[in-house]
Amino acid sequence: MNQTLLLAIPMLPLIAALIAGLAGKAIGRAGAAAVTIGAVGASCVLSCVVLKQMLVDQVPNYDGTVYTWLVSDGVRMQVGFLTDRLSALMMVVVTFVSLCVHVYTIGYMEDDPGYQRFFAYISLFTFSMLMLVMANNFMQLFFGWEAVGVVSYLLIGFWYTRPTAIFAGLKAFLVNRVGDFGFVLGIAGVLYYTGSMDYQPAFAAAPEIATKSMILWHGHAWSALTVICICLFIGAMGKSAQIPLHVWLPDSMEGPTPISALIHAATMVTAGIFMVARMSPLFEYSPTALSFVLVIGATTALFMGFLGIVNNDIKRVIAYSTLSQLGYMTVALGVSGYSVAIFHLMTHAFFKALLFLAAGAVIIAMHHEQDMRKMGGLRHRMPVTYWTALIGALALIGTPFFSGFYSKDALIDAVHASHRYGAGYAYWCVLLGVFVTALYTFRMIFMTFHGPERFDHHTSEHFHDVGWDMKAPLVALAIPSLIIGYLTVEPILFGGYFGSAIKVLQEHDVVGELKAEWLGPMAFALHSVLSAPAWLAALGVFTAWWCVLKRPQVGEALRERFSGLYRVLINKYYFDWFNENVLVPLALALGILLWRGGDQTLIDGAMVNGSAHAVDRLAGATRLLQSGFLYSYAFWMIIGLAVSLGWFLMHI
Amino acid sequence: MHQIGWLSVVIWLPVAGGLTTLAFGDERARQARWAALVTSLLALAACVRLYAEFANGTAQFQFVERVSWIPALHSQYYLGVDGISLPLILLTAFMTVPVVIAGWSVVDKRPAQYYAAFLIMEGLMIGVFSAMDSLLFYFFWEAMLIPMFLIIGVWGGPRRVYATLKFFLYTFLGSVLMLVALIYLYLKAGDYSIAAMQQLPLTLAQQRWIFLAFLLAFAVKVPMWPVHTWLPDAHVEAPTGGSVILAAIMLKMGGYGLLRFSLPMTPDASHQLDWLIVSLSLIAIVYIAFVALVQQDMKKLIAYSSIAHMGFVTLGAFLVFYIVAATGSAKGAINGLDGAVVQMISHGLISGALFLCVGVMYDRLHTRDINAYGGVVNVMPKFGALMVLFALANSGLPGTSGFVGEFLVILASFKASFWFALLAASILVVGAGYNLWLVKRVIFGPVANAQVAKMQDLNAREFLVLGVLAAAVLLLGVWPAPLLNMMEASVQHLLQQILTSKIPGAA
Amino acid sequence: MMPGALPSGPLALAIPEMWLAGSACLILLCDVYFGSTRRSLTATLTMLALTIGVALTGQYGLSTQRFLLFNGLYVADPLAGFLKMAAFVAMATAIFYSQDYLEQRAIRGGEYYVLCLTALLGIFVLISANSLLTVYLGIELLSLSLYALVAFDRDSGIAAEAATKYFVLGAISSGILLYGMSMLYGLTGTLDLDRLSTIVRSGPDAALIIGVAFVVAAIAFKFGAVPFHMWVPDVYEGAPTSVTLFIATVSNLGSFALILRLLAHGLAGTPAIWTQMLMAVAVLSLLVGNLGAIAQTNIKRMLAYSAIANAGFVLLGFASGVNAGYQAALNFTIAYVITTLASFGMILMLSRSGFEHDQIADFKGLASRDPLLAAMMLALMFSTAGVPPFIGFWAKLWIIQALLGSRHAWLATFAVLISVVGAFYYLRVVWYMYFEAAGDRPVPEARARMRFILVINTVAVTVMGVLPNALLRICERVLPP
Amino acid sequence: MLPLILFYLFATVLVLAAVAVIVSRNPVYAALSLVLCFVTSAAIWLLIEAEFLAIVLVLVYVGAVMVLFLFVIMMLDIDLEELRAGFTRFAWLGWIVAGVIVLEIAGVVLTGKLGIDVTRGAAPLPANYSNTQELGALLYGRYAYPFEIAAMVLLVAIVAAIALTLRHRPNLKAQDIGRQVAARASERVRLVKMDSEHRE
Amino acid sequence: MITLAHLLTLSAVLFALSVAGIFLNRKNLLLLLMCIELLLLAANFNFVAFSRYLGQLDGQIFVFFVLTVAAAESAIGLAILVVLFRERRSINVEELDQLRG
Repeated sequence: MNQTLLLAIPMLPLIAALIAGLAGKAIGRAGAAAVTIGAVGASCVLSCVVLKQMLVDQVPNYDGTVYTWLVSDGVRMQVGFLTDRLSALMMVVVTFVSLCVHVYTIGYMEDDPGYQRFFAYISLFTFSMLMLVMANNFMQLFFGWEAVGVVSYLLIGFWYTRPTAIFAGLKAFLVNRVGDFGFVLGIAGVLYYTGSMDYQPAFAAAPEIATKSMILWHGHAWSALTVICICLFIGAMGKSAQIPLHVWLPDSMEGPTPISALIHAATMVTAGIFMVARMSPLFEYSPTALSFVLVIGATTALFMGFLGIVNNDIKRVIAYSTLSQLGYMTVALGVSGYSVAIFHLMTHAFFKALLFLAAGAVIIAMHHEQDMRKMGGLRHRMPVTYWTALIGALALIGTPFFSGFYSKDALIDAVHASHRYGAGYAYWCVLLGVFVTALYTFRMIFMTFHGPERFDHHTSEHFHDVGWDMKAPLVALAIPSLIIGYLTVEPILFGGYFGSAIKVLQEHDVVGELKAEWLGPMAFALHSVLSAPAWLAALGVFTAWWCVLKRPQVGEALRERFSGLYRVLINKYYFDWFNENVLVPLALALGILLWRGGDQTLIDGAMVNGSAHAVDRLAGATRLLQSGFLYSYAFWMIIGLAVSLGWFLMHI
Repeated sequence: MHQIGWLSVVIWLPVAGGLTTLAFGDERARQARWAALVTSLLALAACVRLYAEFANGTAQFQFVERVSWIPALHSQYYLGVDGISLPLILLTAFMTVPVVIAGWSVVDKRPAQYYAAFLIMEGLMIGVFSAMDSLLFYFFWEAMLIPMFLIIGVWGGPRRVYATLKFFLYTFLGSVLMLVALIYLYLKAGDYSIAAMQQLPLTLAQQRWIFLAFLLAFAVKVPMWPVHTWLPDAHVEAPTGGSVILAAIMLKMGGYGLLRFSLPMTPDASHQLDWLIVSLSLIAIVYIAFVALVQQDMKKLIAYSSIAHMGFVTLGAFLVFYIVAATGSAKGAINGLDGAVVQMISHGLISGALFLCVGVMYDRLHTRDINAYGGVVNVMPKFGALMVLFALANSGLPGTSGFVGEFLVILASFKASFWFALLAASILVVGAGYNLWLVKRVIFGPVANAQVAKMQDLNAREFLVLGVLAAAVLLLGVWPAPLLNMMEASVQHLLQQILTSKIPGAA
Repeated sequence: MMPGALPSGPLALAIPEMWLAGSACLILLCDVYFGSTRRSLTATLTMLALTIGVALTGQYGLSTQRFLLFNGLYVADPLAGFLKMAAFVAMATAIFYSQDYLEQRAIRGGEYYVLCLTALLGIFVLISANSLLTVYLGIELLSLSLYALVAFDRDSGIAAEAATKYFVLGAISSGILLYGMSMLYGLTGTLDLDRLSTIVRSGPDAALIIGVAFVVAAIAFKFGAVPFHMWVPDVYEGAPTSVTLFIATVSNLGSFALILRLLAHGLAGTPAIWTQMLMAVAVLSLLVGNLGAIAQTNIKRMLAYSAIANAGFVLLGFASGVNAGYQAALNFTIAYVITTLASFGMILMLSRSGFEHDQIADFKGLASRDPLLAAMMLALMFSTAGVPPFIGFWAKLWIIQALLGSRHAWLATFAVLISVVGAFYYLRVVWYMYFEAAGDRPVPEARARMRFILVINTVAVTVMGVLPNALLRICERVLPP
Repeated sequence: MLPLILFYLFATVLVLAAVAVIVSRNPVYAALSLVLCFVTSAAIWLLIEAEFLAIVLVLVYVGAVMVLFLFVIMMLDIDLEELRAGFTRFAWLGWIVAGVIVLEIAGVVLTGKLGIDVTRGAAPLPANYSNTQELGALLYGRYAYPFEIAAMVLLVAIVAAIALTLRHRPNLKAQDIGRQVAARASERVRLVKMDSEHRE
Repeated sequence: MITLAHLLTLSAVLFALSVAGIFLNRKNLLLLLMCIELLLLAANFNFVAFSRYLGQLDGQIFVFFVLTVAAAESAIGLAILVVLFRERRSINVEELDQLRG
């Protein structure tokens, strides 16, 4: 494969970002948009070319170095690309969603003074994400990993005069850093046990590492690989917002909506999923780590879904949905269903981006109103948005034939098939999750687009549907949301699409078990009528309809009936409360203690200034000795003489 | 052999330039400024020439100059650089230029003396890094205190006298014991050359004492916990240029000393006492990071962050024995050593840049209190962007130089112990915490008050200075290989020295 | 004067003393006849005499071998030649610095210069002493001249007080010295230092211990070492600054000669006793000197305590009991003399009639009033503190090296640590000059000639700090092992 | 035996006189006690046949130094009452230290640890021995150099004493030798031209 | 027979008395000077005694010079005393405390 071609894919957005960022004023608003969209578009096309080469031309995987970053102690750290089917798929998804978001941004950010800056950021993000996806080594992976984190930080705090936005940005970065903290330890472990930072040697050494153990505490030996994998997964927990590191994602909705679509739904948050899939050769040898992944994922999937039910902010509902769906993907990873996870990742990227963009369109149309209680009946005013959003919603809840259906049902089946420790718990979680997903999704759809218009007169007067620059991406995303599952489920899951990119041990191969029963996408969809998830989803939609449209007072009644539960949910299980009222104050108190107590009082006060004061006091005493009186002077002389004389005479 | 002693040129050219500047006098400040700028640029050019002619891949000292100096003490004017010292020399010459430019229109109190102090200090600092005779090293090492003492004391803030006295006495206390150790070594070796001292066999007890004497000197300079309290005070009171030089270069001398003196001269004692260094380093990283978190004074915050980051230097340098103990081979130790050196360079650039940023704000608002700021980016977008970049670099963001050293050290520390790596990596979280919280409070948010609203964005001079530093930070972050290549052979050699016992009869 | 007219052979080695004694008498006579109107001529004559003295010493006084003159009472060796040369130069510089000061205070008596010359003669006698008797007479000649000089400003109450204290304590110390000498004499039956050094061997003899202890006490007094230091601060402060300058500098060369002749040479056979005593005294001196100086506000007094601390360093060199230590002590003494000459020269330079400029606070803002003088004072202070690139650094370095070489690591460590404490008060002067505002303190007077000499003096401090080899070599050469 | 008795006698007087010197509150009494000290010392020196020094002691000390002391005492018109207050509060310490020194020195002398044979008597001197002559020969021969220095010491004493005590009072009429020597003939007589008086 | 021990003891007693006198006396400066004379006398006693008992005259020569110097010393000491008295109108040791610390 042509290295220049590969190099061009991430470099084009980077160059565009630099142009838009540094020369934004010179090229103007339109210029910035044109440059970045052109670059990302080109990237997207090139990515498709790469994918085509892999699929059609059967070009072998590319694993090459662009340049050597550094060599230390024989460890060669380099920047290079690994292009296999996994990364090619991710590249297409990333660039495609990014392109849509770019186009959408033209309209969405129309009035914003930071227009060029925004384009620069999202192009930079595309570059970072591509670097992450295309990496062939851990160092570069970490680079991309952190880079997307930074751009996300910058974008969440894009409206830097809003205190909530910059707070959310800071929070996102810090929580991600907690994940990175684990991630970097994992990387260090990989280097320690494999002696290389590159994927291939590291993966090749996995079976060997699995036999090693490390002692973390006296007498407690751990499998080295488990430690490494858990560390790496902590990184994924940060990026992919798994409990308890999920707290940043809902807050990140403070950023502009295109960001929510691009970063916090479609791409960056799935980096963790991608990473674990990429590391499948490692994780496969550590069932313990996978169980950990599974339990974390399942918990996230179900419990984050609950939060979506009680929220009224349209973007936050989608954000919780994203959390929940990320949990699904993680569950898939946990049962070694990496391909399912990636498949769901892909479908989710499309429909979730779609939902976000639709929500964004609604928000713009409503003049930056995000509260669903003040919406309603918009389906008439914004038909395109409504229909595309509906497609997205249906895809999300797993309606047969929609893309989400294939990925989610395959996922649930895979969990069902798994015998991994924790799989039972996970199965119930994901199953119940289907109902919850349908419930909050359609609650949102109904509250926004159906029912009476609840917004005030002023909004109504000035209401205006969004332009085609924003609608086009909706449509562009709606199409894959609708059909991509149907088209790709077979090759991706059962056609050996990933080939060597993903490694699954024979005994863990749940997808392989599903394959035995696989009859084709049509049959799969038709069979689903007999399965629990479809019914649960239908029940969810029905419940939503009942509570929102049919009997709006039911919601109120339930809220009062289960007020305790409601309070827990509305407070997001008190995670934020804990962080803000316990963790942060604790850290600050510790800082104050160490500063005032340790540095200022003990070290400076007692030791440094203390010794200075002691010297000072001694100096004063010396002055007193010099009394000015002759007889005392003589006295000291004689005493000195007598003492020294006595001393020596005693020693003869 | 070179016809011209280029090392002498880079040492004495700034000194001579400093004296020239001094001769211009404060009345002719304009000429003095230009003289200073030209001198610093010439020195930088000379250093670049050194870099261009430096041959990678050998641990031999290069550009060696060896002239009789004090035959009575068997001490020579003996200069040379290897892959460890050359980067530091480059850093010194590089950082002096922004310092000179940064003071251009800001320093109006005795400007000629100001520039003279910095130029003379530049020469002396380069002297420290290029001396191969330990007496010459000490000569430069101590002489440098004088200009720094004046810089903080004359051009500093309200508590400058306290700060500069504390700085001087603290560092003086540390270094006199080093002198005792050096003389002791000389009496054993019969020669003050560093190479002779490195080859000198010593018993463990002797090494231990020497190590401790060295340690105090270098620990104070680095500074390591708990002898660090002079640094925040000195930084807070020093003028911007002083802070920059202090953070960017003077602290590095401690790290350099550990690599050049402690480890190769007393390897067995280093082995025996590495627990001490490693624990102090880890304490510095964790403890100081938390302290930095609660600072209200921007300079103090950056000063504390410097201490925490320098903890990586000492940690990286002393991991080797733990690695050998844990894995049975020294494989990976070089990561730590490399990381230590890279961290020194990178911290020099980043902390220097951050202090310049604080200086830029201070010049406008005359306060360093975080609470007095807010929403600076609204009125100073260029500045805000650069400041955010440096803050991110300071929190070790990949792609910036701040990442490289920390990453290498963390990699190495994992080999030594999982817990070391865990504690070291905690800087990722806490470091990001204090850096970005600072950014949040100062740069972002709505315009906090009327004074902030009146702030002017960077002028061309300031932009140039910060821009060049930003470029350096990014360049080193994106492509550190040249630096590592330069160091490679020397670090290998250093590792050999560290691993060779000097106890007579033990080897 | 034709060289041929002078006595050749070994007796010519004593020409410096002869010239000095003769010129002292001559100047005394001239002064009487000049009358009060042309008294300043006396100063010029004195300078001339000293300059000729330098030349004569260079011509005749230097020898590469050791010669005994005057029936063995007088020794002429390389050290003697060097010290005399140094003493001449130091004396000339000191008088040069003092001229204006004396002029302004109307201390015009020619006797002042005569007493300076006789004191110098006393130092010379000490330098060339080879008998207990000549040592004693040298000390007395020096001391008596100094007592008078200290009291010379008859209108100053504190000068009289200082002189009284100096006199009484000095007399006690010479009584102690005599008592000790009598014991040594009684034990050995000789006054000759050469013979003493061959007879005296360490033994359990109480006479030896008493003798050595008393002699060391008297030497310590001369050095101003603790606990025999009490006179130092009071005399430094009370005496006219020009006299303080003399005591602090030239007189130190005499002290060095004293300890070298008496202990290092005469009692070389029994070092165990006096090195231990010197150690104790030196440690105490370092402690008290450095601590005492911190609390001072008067710079003369501060420098007095600094002198005590520096005496501790010199005594440490001797306490090492090895030749390298003596060399280091010589080097230290010379370095100290050069630096201190300029320090006091600076005080003299800055003082005006009616204004002593002896408070440390008087230095406030000097850097803005007169950058050159401030820069020089800075160099001097850092030199005394022992910071490179100044001469004081090498002085301390060599002492420490000698201590380590004689296995006194703890002493060396103590010495360097206490000098950190000491650095504080030198820094305080710099701090006042550079960090404090000048207030309404005036710009110093121009005084081009004095300024010129001060610059040369300070440049010497710096150049010898950057290139210290020459002085070190000289010290090695004049004190061969 | 007789010399020993005399020695004890003189020694007792000497010590008592010395005590009197330090305890007496009147300086005149102290000075006279000191004279007594010197005289008894001279007597003891005579006993051990050091007659020249004995005589010099009396001549120089009693004759010159002590007279000088008394002269100064008289001249200074000291308020004796003021000086009479007595010893310090730490007198006991002074006595203890004095006692310690005596013990230290006399102790080792008497216990024979001095390193010198202290129990023997002096060797008898030949009949024609002249202490003065022998000393003279030494003084002007072997010790000529110290003798010269001693001369300088005395010169210093003269110069210093004069320089310190001689006061030029403003209205004092005295010779100025310098001016006298420097005067020229032309300056000796000043012709003053006066206008004649005009009578009214 | 008068032995050396007699003389040395006597000199030691004299020495101690003079020392005691020096720092017991906190009033009269003149008395201090006298005590110093006593101190010199003690040393002279030693010299004379040793000289006699060693049978050689160097010690006595020394004493001769000491006497000379002591005379000169007294002259200067008293001159200083006179100067002091003129300035302070007092020779009280206790009032000599302007220089201290």
